[in-house]
Amino acid sequence: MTDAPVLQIRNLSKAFGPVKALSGVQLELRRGEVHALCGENGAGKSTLMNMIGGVLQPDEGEILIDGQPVTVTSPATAQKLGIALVHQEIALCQDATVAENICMAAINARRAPLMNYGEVYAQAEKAMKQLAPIPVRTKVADLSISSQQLVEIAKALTLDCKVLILDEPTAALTETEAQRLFSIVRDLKVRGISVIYISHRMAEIFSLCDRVTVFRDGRYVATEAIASTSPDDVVRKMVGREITQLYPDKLASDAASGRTLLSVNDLSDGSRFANVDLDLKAGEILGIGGLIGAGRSEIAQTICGLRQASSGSVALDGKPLTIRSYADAVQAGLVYLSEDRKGSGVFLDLSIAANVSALDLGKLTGRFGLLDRRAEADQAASLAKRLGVRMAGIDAPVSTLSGGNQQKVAIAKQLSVSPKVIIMDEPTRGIDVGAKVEIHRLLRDLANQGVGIIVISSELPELIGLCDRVLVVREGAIAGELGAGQLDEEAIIMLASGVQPTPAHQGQVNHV
Amino acid sequence: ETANPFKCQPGEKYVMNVMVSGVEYWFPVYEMFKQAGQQFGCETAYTGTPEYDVNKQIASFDQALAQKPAGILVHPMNSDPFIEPINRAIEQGTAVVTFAADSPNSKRVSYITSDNVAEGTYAADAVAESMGGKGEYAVLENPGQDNHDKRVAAFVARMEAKWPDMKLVGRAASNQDPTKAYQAVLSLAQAHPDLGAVFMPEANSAIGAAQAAKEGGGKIKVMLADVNAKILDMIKAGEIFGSVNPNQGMQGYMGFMLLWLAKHPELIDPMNDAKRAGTNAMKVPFVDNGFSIVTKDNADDFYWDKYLKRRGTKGIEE
Amino acid sequence: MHADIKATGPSRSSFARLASMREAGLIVIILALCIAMSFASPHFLTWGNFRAMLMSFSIEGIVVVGMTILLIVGGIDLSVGSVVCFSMVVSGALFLMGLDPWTASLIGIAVSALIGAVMGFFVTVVGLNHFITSLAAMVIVRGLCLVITKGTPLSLFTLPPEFKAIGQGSFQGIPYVIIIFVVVVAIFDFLLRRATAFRKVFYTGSNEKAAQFSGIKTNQVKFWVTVLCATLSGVAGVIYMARFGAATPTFGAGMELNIIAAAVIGGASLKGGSGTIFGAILGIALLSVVTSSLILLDISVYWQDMIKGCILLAAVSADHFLHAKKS
Amino acid sequence: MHADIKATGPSRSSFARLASMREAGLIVIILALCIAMSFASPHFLTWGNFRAMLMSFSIEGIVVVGMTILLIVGGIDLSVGSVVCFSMVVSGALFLMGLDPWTASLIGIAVSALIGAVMGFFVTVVGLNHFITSLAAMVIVRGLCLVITKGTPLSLFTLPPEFKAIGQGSFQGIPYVIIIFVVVVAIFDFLLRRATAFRKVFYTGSNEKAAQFSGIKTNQVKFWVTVLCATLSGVAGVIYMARFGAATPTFGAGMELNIIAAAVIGGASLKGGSGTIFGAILGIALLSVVTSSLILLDISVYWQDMIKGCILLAAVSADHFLHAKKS
Ligand SMILES: Nc1ncnc2c1ncn2[C@@H]1O[C@H](COP(=O)(O)OP(=O)(O)OP(=O)(O)O)[C@@H](O)[C@H]1O
Ligand SMILES: Nc1ncnc2c1ncn2[C@@H]1O[C@H](COP(=O)(O)OP(=O)(O)OP(=O)(O)O)[C@@H](O)[C@H]1O
Ligand SMILES: [Mg+2]
Ligand SMILES: [Mg+2]
Repeated sequence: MTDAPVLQIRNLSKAFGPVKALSGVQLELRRGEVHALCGENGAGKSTLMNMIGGVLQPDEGEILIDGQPVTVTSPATAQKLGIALVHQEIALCQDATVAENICMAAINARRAPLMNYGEVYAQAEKAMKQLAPIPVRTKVADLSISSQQLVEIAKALTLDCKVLILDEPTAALTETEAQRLFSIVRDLKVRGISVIYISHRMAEIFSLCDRVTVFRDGRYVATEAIASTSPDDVVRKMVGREITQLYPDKLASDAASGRTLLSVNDLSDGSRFANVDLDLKAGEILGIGGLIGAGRSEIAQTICGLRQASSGSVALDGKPLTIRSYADAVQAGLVYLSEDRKGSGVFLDLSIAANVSALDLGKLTGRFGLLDRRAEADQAASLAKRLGVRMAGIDAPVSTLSGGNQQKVAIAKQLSVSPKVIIMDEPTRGIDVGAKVEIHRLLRDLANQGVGIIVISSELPELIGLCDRVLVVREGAIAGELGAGQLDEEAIIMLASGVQPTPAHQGQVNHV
Repeated sequence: ETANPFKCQPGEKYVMNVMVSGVEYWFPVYEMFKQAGQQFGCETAYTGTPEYDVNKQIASFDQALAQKPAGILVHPMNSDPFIEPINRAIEQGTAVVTFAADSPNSKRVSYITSDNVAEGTYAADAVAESMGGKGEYAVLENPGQDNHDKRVAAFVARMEAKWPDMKLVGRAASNQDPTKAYQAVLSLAQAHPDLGAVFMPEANSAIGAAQAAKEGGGKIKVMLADVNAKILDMIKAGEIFGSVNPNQGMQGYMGFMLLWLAKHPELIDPMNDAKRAGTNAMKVPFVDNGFSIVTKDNADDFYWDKYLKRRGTKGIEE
Repeated sequence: MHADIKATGPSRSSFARLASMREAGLIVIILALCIAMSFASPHFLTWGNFRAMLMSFSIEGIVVVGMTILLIVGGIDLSVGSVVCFSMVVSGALFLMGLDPWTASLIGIAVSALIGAVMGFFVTVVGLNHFITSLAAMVIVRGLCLVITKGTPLSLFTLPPEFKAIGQGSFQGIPYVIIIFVVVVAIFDFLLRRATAFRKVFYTGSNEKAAQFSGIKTNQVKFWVTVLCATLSGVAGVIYMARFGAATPTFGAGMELNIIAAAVIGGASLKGGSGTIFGAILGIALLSVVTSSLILLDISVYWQDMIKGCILLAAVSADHFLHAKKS
Repeated sequence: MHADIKATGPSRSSFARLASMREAGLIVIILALCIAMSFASPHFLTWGNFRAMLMSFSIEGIVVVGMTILLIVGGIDLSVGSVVCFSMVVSGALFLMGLDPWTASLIGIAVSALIGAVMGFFVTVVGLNHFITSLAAMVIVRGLCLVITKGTPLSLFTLPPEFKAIGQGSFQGIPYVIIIFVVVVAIFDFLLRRATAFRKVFYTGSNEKAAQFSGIKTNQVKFWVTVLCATLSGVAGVIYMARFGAATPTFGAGMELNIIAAAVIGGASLKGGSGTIFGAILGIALLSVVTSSLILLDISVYWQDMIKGCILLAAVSADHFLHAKKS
């Protein structure tokens, strides 16, 4: 590795109007290394990647490939330079098939006047198979968000590149898929391909990467070899302070006998899942785990009336709940945070303040049905502060926020109301370590005030660290329940995948 | 000056106002309006809106009015909406005469037009006679446009009254669209193989209708009102049976005269109570400017461009 | 960025606020046109001319209000011209049958609302899109006008003067029509920016799914906005009737394009989620000033359309640049 | 679900494929109408009548092809009627100036393409949206037609018969117009499904950003599709000229709504990303069958609009249900 770095960034700056997203940052990527890029939400990671990928143009500074300065004017140029970018935000053509999406760059470059669908399917199949068995002839619109994320990755894998940029690829993935991705990345590395890997999950970074670069507030902080640093050290560099306690204290075991807040009986939707029973006590944080496509989101959405149930019943606070639409659920005090931030979580074109207040406008409505804009602004400002949203102001459209900050806005929206039960689907997807701690503490505070909380998460440490109890869903049915004392990664994975538990675990699992 | 009272004061201006101002029907009207104006030493102007929109026409009328002209010769797209603007014009001393369409409840001085009923009636007679008083016919319509509706109604009424063996087999709305007219005539011809004639009250539809008739073997006689170069060519070629064309030029010339007199009532002193009562002595409620029957023989005289060339003027652009 | 949803801190001066508005560019362009015109024609800067221009778009302006709100929710209504006409025709026919004109007008507005409700039903319950639903409604309602009038204009010469005054009278020299227009615009502009109910219109239009996931009954929102647009068309129809003293079955044909264009010039998007009433009104004012100017300048009719289109394109491009500069 | 995007395995019978197509519902509805009509009128099921119906929409069908592709890319073109007219008028005027009709027509088509290019420029370089750009173009181009013709129809009576044959002649009893129409539709339907270049149209319309990320120059795609739509309008204009032997400056006014409606009925979305040529052609066929049927049944003109609108609404609703059932 004596030759010039494959990719080098020198003194690069970028501003969006008054917002300085990056000032004078640098980065060096060696041949065949996996280089982690860390930083809080809004630190400028994606912005930098977008400039390398030709989506944005830098205001100042240089990008060098193999020692040669280049200007990356468009994504097409980036591809020619051998740069492949998996965007943080899913950008797929919803009306086209998985295969066409995966092979889109090839189709674009194709000289022959007519399509060769056979070839497209075969190639897509090959790329997809490495990651997950998603049928390549389905329309992307019919896939869940996590499957779309996999398609997005597969798309980059078909490119013949020397630099692969992965911007939070695992944010929506479960352990299984993530592991598969890691083995692919290690493969690429062996073949001399360099990878920039962005993630907020320290464990991944430390198991996968060679070096790590940290950004803070749009500035370069440091680059370290993984071998010579520690997660705590990286977090300290990122946040600028020590984070002592990653997860809040759990529910004291004597309080666990609180009244049942939400009880779901024999719920089925007629297609994705069947016969789901579930109880949630006041003050409890219940986790739901499972593999991609297990049907967790569908169960949660059906409970809330966002999907049609075919049979079964839901009772809230002892009273049977008749929900015709989600609005009824909100009225009754049952709210749901979507896993699809862009599709159904936020209003990209509207201001942060308007986003935060969307769930309960009644609270902000004064006389004559008019909106109290001062109250709206105050509410947004205080929640944004609490969650550490990095923004130009609460009037800025959500589209100008970084991915993690958009997620914080979506969460702020849920927290702005005072529900009895909150169901959160992948709540901390894309959120940095510091903010995650804050969100977890908020959730625990709410639970302590008697709110029931359900957290669906693909991140096992989160399930284990945050939840009092975890249900594992497999193929549309609840495969088992793990109590506070039984929570560990292996147990969850085994229930989720259906692999027979080893005798050592047998005693810990209560089959439902 | 006293020698010739028929002279305008400097700055005395007469305006013509129409809707869909870009179409050629109005041009011969203005041509004679302008000529009369020049002979009187007056300024004239052609105004209106290119759109088929009464609201916009009223706006252009109001704007013309804001310049305080001596008189306006107006074709009110709809009659009643013009009552208020016309009355306002009269109040401010601008004379108003309507042409080709009227606003009878307004205080306009006169109305000059060809007789739509007579046009329809004549067209019916001509068609029926040529078919020996026996056969099937259809009409294309433009429902809602008053003068067109009158022509069609008169055509049908005449057939029923005078030609009992002429059978009306279909009515379709072509709304002045040649493609719609084309489709309508093709469909009518399918449903009624013996269809012998089709009448429409305007020229746009006729282009499509004539083409359809031609494709149908040329046994359908196309009769219409109004003309344009294409229609005239087809008449000459025998592809269109004939047309009744209002005498537009006379609408313009007489329209001007009526306006001028309304503005200068002091020139006349008819035997009535106007002088004593102090009302406008110029009152001719209705003038019929007549119409022409355009056939192979006289079609050449109706080409607008030839007419312009013969006269050596620039049409509406002066 | 939407001025309407954006909270403006008390610290900013009202001038800065004005300059930062989405509409600032349009205002500048209209003013520039007016100044140029006042040099070109001595008749331009007269109350008579302004009155004519204002009168020519103020009733349409009421329809523009409804259309803008509908565009914000992500819908569109091609039937507005037909509904305006229908309201005229129904009220007129009822009046001729002996009803007093006020009751007749209320019924006219009510049936317009009903048409909106039927369209809303097809959009929200059946699941058709606004474009095709309102296209069918446009044809059907126009047909109803023809059926009711038998194709001939209803002459409402006998309307009592106090009713006609709505369309023809004036208060202290200012026509009632203009007063009504200003009031309607002011109310809806205010409501759209401030009322909770209208905020939901923005949510629904911006991201329908996210709105549903925020507990908003988006179908209800779309339904009522569709009804509102048709109702305002009905109101416009009644005012037109009072102004013209007639009900013509072909009235308002082709009006929809002009109205949608006004809203789009004013910043509304066909994709939903954005638009302001004030902007849309500036849009229709721009169209009207351009038309009037050409007439006033005595431009040859052959050239009017062409010049009008070019000015429109130039104005929209200029607005686009002025707007892009800021953000 | 779009038949064109969905790959159909070789195992499926062609009947199953037909039934699963997006267009199956429309075909059923059109067939049902035809069957009903053949009972109602003995003249309906004749070659003459079918020929008449085909003739009536086949030239417009060529414009529908262009519009559908433009809708797929997320655009819209309100100027098609004006461009059709412009192509007629330019070719006609050049012919009258002494050019041979073939060269004149080529120039007519070329200037239509040029108008498309200008619109494409405003959309891609200036950054205006298709709606407002094409609206301005509609007005400007109509104005140009007036300027060229001085408001009077050009009579092209002297067009040589071999040129007129394009619009009026036939080969073995099948009119050339229909042959041209079928060929154009077949070519573009095939290309849209199979050609690499046209797939980019779908991608751009479906998610412009995603397409850009894959290296597709979406502005180029949008530009060329805009040009294509205008060019096909130009072709239609020339054929109309050959059929009618005239160039009327008001020709094609209002045509755009009919054309867009056809495409939308056939499954195209105003939001881009979906639509098929075949569907759009079925859409215009449906509109045409309804119109012809009303004339054949000798329905009163006053009722025609209303009935036509109701049938349209019913057909679209039925199609929606048939389609929703499947997915
Ligand atoms: N289009 C834009 N307009 C204005 N500001 C922007 C825009 N895009 C990004 N920003 C700002 O630039 C900063 C950096 O954003 P970026 O997306 O690079 O963050 P990030 O490090 O990727 O964060 P995350 O971990 O949340 O993805 C943020 O403060 C963001 O608000
Ligand atoms: N709109 C849809 N149409 C058809 N199938 C869908 C749709 N949305 C999701 N699916 C499928 O349903 C399955 C379950 O998705 P879901 O999102 O509920 O899974 P999950 O257990 O929540 O997992 P994760 O959220 O991690 O993806 C997936 O296999 C997905 O392909
Ligand atoms: Mg990011
Ligand atoms: Mg999920």
